[in-house]
Amino acid sequence: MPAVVVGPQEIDLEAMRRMVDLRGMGAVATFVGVVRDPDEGVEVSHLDYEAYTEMAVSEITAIVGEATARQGVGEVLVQHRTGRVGRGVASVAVVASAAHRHQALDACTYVIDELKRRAPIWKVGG
Amino acid sequence: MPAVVVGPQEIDLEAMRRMVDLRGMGAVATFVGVVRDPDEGVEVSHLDYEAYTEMAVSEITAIVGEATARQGVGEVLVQHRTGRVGRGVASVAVVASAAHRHQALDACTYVIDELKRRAPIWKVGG
Amino acid sequence: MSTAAIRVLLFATLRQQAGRSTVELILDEPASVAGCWERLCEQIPALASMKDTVRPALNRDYVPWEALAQPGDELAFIPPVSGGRR
Amino acid sequence: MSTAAIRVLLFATLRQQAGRSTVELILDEPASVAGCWERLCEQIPALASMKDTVRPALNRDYVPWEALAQPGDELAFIPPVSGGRR
Repeated sequence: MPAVVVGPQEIDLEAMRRMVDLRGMGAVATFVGVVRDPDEGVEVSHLDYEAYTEMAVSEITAIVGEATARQGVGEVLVQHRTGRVGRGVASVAVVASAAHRHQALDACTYVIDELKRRAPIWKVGG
Repeated sequence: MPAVVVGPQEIDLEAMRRMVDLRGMGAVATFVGVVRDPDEGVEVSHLDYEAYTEMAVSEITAIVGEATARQGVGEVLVQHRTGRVGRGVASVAVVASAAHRHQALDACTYVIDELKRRAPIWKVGG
Repeated sequence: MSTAAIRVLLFATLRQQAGRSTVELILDEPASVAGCWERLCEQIPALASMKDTVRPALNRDYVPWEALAQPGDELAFIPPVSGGRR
Repeated sequence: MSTAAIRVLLFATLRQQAGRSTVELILDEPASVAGCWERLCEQIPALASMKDTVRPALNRDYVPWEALAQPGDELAFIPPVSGGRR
């Protein structure tokens, strides 16, 4: 599995975490975005995600490169789903390893923030 | 399994995450501390953790209460191992759910920072 | 070069407005991304009002509106991404 | 009340210095946590140098050194916790 995946397949967080090389690392931070229900009081059964897949992979790969260039950060893996995702199910996951805890948590925050800002992926109405 | 566990049993992160109620939540952040090898160039085969178990549970429970009182935060689960933990193996885990991503990541950071500052748990020499 | 085309990809709200996901623009010569947008809106007037909300991407990289598109390039106008609350 | 005892728990470096994990202090009357520490160091002089590094905890809560310990209380002096780099 490559470090960045954008596509319809389900997210297997355990498998992502097993992929991360822990040599010299003391911390692993993980972020998972799930389809929220209820959202602001409105019932949600699912969301549909559309992506400009090739550009999303390329943009997220650039973001991962920025994150792993930071001090202490080891590896960063990202997966974002496309298509229909049911309520309470993971639509996006970030796993980041680092020597120390704030490095891992900050890398995770950086990647999900930049992904939400730059990756061409949309929630689309049914 | 209670929200806070301090003891020798292995950490099953998947099980912890399955326990978290996701209703109304859009984000789950996880932090795992692992026994680092090498650590500053020194080979480490394992670490031994000693805890004042009853007080550690009580202090971490208070920290979890502080975190879940924050806006948007849903549930927080924490486990810290005692006894021998091998290199690359998780010694501590925090799982935090929240409505939005920064709420989950900030809760996770708050809990692990306060735990490291206040929980009576020590690395002890062989 | 009269048959040289630029492929324009439409996503999300743009795709829904246009009712299609790709448009071919025939260029006689290299044109700015802004010029391509105008040509696109001539073909699909429903998109015209959306210019201020989109960011151009040429060959899968964000570019400024002044960037030059060449025949054979892949062009997209990226609607606001999911972003959402932090 | 002459048999009323306070249980002092020793962990990590304190336990290793003392060579034991609990000590009973017999109190004639309530005593400050600081007073208990002095009594503890009379029994185990090797601990005396560590006062500045420990934080007292009475019945599993951090307390100031002035807090009063009662017979039956559980007292601990918490050595620096794992903390470590952020």
